[in-house]
Amino acid sequence: MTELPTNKAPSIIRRSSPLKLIAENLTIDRGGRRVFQDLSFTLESGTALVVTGANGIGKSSLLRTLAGLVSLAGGAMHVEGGEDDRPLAEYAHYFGHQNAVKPALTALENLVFWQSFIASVRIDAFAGAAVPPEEALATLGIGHTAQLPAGYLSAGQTRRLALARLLVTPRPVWLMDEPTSALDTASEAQLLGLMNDHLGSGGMIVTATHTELALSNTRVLHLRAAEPVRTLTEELDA
Amino acid sequence: MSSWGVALFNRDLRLSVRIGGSALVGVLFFLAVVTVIPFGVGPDLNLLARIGPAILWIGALLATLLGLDRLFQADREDGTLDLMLMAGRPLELVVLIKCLAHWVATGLPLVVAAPLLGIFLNLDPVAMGAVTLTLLVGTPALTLIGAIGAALTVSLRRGGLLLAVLVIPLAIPVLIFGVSAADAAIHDPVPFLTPFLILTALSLIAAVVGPVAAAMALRFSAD
Amino acid sequence: MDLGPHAGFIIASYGLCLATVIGLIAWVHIDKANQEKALKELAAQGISRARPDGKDATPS
Amino acid sequence: MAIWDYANPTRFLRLVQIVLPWLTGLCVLAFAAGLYMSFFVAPDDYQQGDTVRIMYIHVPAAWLSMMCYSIMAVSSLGTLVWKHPLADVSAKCAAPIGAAFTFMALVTGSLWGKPMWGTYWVWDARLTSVLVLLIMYLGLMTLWRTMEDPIKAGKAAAILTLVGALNLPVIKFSVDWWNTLHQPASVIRMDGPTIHPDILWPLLVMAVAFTLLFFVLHLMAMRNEILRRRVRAMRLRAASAAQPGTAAATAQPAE
Repeated sequence: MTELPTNKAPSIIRRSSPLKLIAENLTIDRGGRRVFQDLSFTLESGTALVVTGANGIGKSSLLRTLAGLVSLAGGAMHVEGGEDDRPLAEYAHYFGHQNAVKPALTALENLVFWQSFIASVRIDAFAGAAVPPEEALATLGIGHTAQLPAGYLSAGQTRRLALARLLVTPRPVWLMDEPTSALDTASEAQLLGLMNDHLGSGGMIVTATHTELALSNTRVLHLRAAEPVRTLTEELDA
Repeated sequence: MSSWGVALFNRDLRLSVRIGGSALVGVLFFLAVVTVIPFGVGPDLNLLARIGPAILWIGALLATLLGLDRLFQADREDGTLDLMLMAGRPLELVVLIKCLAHWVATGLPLVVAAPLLGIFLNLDPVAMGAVTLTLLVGTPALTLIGAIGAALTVSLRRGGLLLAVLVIPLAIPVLIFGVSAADAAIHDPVPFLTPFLILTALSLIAAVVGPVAAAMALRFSAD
Repeated sequence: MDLGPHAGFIIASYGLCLATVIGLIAWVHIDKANQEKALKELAAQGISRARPDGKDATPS
Repeated sequence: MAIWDYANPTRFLRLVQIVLPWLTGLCVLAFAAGLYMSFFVAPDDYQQGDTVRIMYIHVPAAWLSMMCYSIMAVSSLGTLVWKHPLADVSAKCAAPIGAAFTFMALVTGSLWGKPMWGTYWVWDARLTSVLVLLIMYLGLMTLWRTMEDPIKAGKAAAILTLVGALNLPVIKFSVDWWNTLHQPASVIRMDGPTIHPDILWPLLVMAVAFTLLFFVLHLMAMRNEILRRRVRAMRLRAASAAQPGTAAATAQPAE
């Protein structure tokens, strides 16, 4: 008679369902103006959602809403398959137009701070792991700048430093607003590689972009002005 | 406090020390205010000794207000505040730690400078000690109350002056008990301990109300 | 009627209060006229007040 | 609940339309009666002579300066906790009116004090608290004016109003304490049950008149504010309509 694998029993019970980002009937108003209303989508683990549409249509607002920075006028959003009472914002990294890099601190100090400050998400369904700060800088090709005050970095280097933040703390959802801005072609390819890795480890990406991104598994969300109220009009698989 | 709190505290302290030496500017401003007063009221040493604690307190209040407008604004301008809001840390504690770091960088130097400036104002050693002690207990309250104003005006391009207008009425009780306690130590109409304990209580209340209100204001400002 | 030796103070008090109240009333009326004028101009430009979805546009 | 029925601005405006004429009429009547009583019915004070007549506007103004702040504090709770859509309109409109009444209380207090105490101003606990109150009203009004977006401004002002409401008793207490420390009570106090009915009745009628005046002005100011927001919303819509969705490169700043 063999021993029962008692120590494994809990892990069987704990096996969680795959991650899923669910947004239902999102409606937001900014400055007394309705930006969009009743926008719904679901995003499965390992998928990227590319948000397209004209300038000023509300792409940035959508990302900021998902990041919990804009209050909802209606609707709800949550992550399924994680801890229950955790808001979406705490599952997510927000990579926006601003880099949140302090010029007076060295590149490494910037990164180390974010690593310890941002709470990481450890759930079974997401395999992303924390990359040590030095390694993250090296991966992005700015390892040599680690001890330099970030104020000496070029725009592209600063952007990459900001990107390194997403690697040092594992979080399953990446919200990326124009991620390729200020990056040259080589860095853009590297960024795509990182994004694909993230998808590969079970993460999700919501990105607003003008350029075509060669991501492995994408869906497109096209925001279009429906006169005069702007709403989501179509949702396509790419 | 866990490691993230320490990391935040260290970062904020490092930033204030490295950027323009804000501690130094605050102390210089304090010195300037204290130097100007005798020109206004005349060089009568007895009068100066009598109003000395009040001058030091008002100087400290103004110097504190001066540095407060950047408390959250710098973080908002470069997007740091957005990330702090979604970091999964209690925002009230984040505000409290930022205030603490700000106080260590700008308030504590004022407290240290106070005895030296007391010499200019003809304060005797007891008075000097009393003023320094009340400043040590009272200036954190100024920073914490000021944090509310800083959070409310965080989105305004030139919020510094408005911040002062909003915060000064709230800071009146701290000023009253700070100066009263210092006065009580010099010529005692009342025992020193009564106003001093009330001052301590005000600081503790500010440590609760300030971060709660400021955190609420910061959440709204992200919108 | 005779207001005694301090008539000046009494009249000044009532006068200042009256002036303040008149000021408030004037403010309210001028403000109203301004807003209504702006509304009229906007309506003349053909901008409707209600939203197509029937919801009211004012404070949300 | 009744308050929620009037969450809709249009319905609220209709209510104002109906209530306002009646309220205005009552207010005028109350003022006529109050002023008549305070000048022709109320007797001179044996000590203060005719200057006691200043009391009939001073005390109601002081009472309203407090009531107005209380209304703002409740409205602020309405903004932050119950999220009532008209709460911040109410708070915003109460501020200038409250400031005006506070100003009246201060001015009449000074003018009353000069013949009575021989000085326009004493650093008495009450006067000082009212002065601080005035500064707070003005600060709040500035905050509202400086912020572009009325909804954001409303939330910020609501927080400040509530902190101020917590702070006012502390200020009163500390100024009281400070006052007894610096100058032992020498000020004539006109309070408590010693007030004679001949004085009390005109005072009460005037208080009612002032309160009615406040509500009339408040409702009118709220109506204006609703119209102002309507204008703002329409202008925003006008701007976005003039800009076809595809061509614009500006519309939404990424803040």
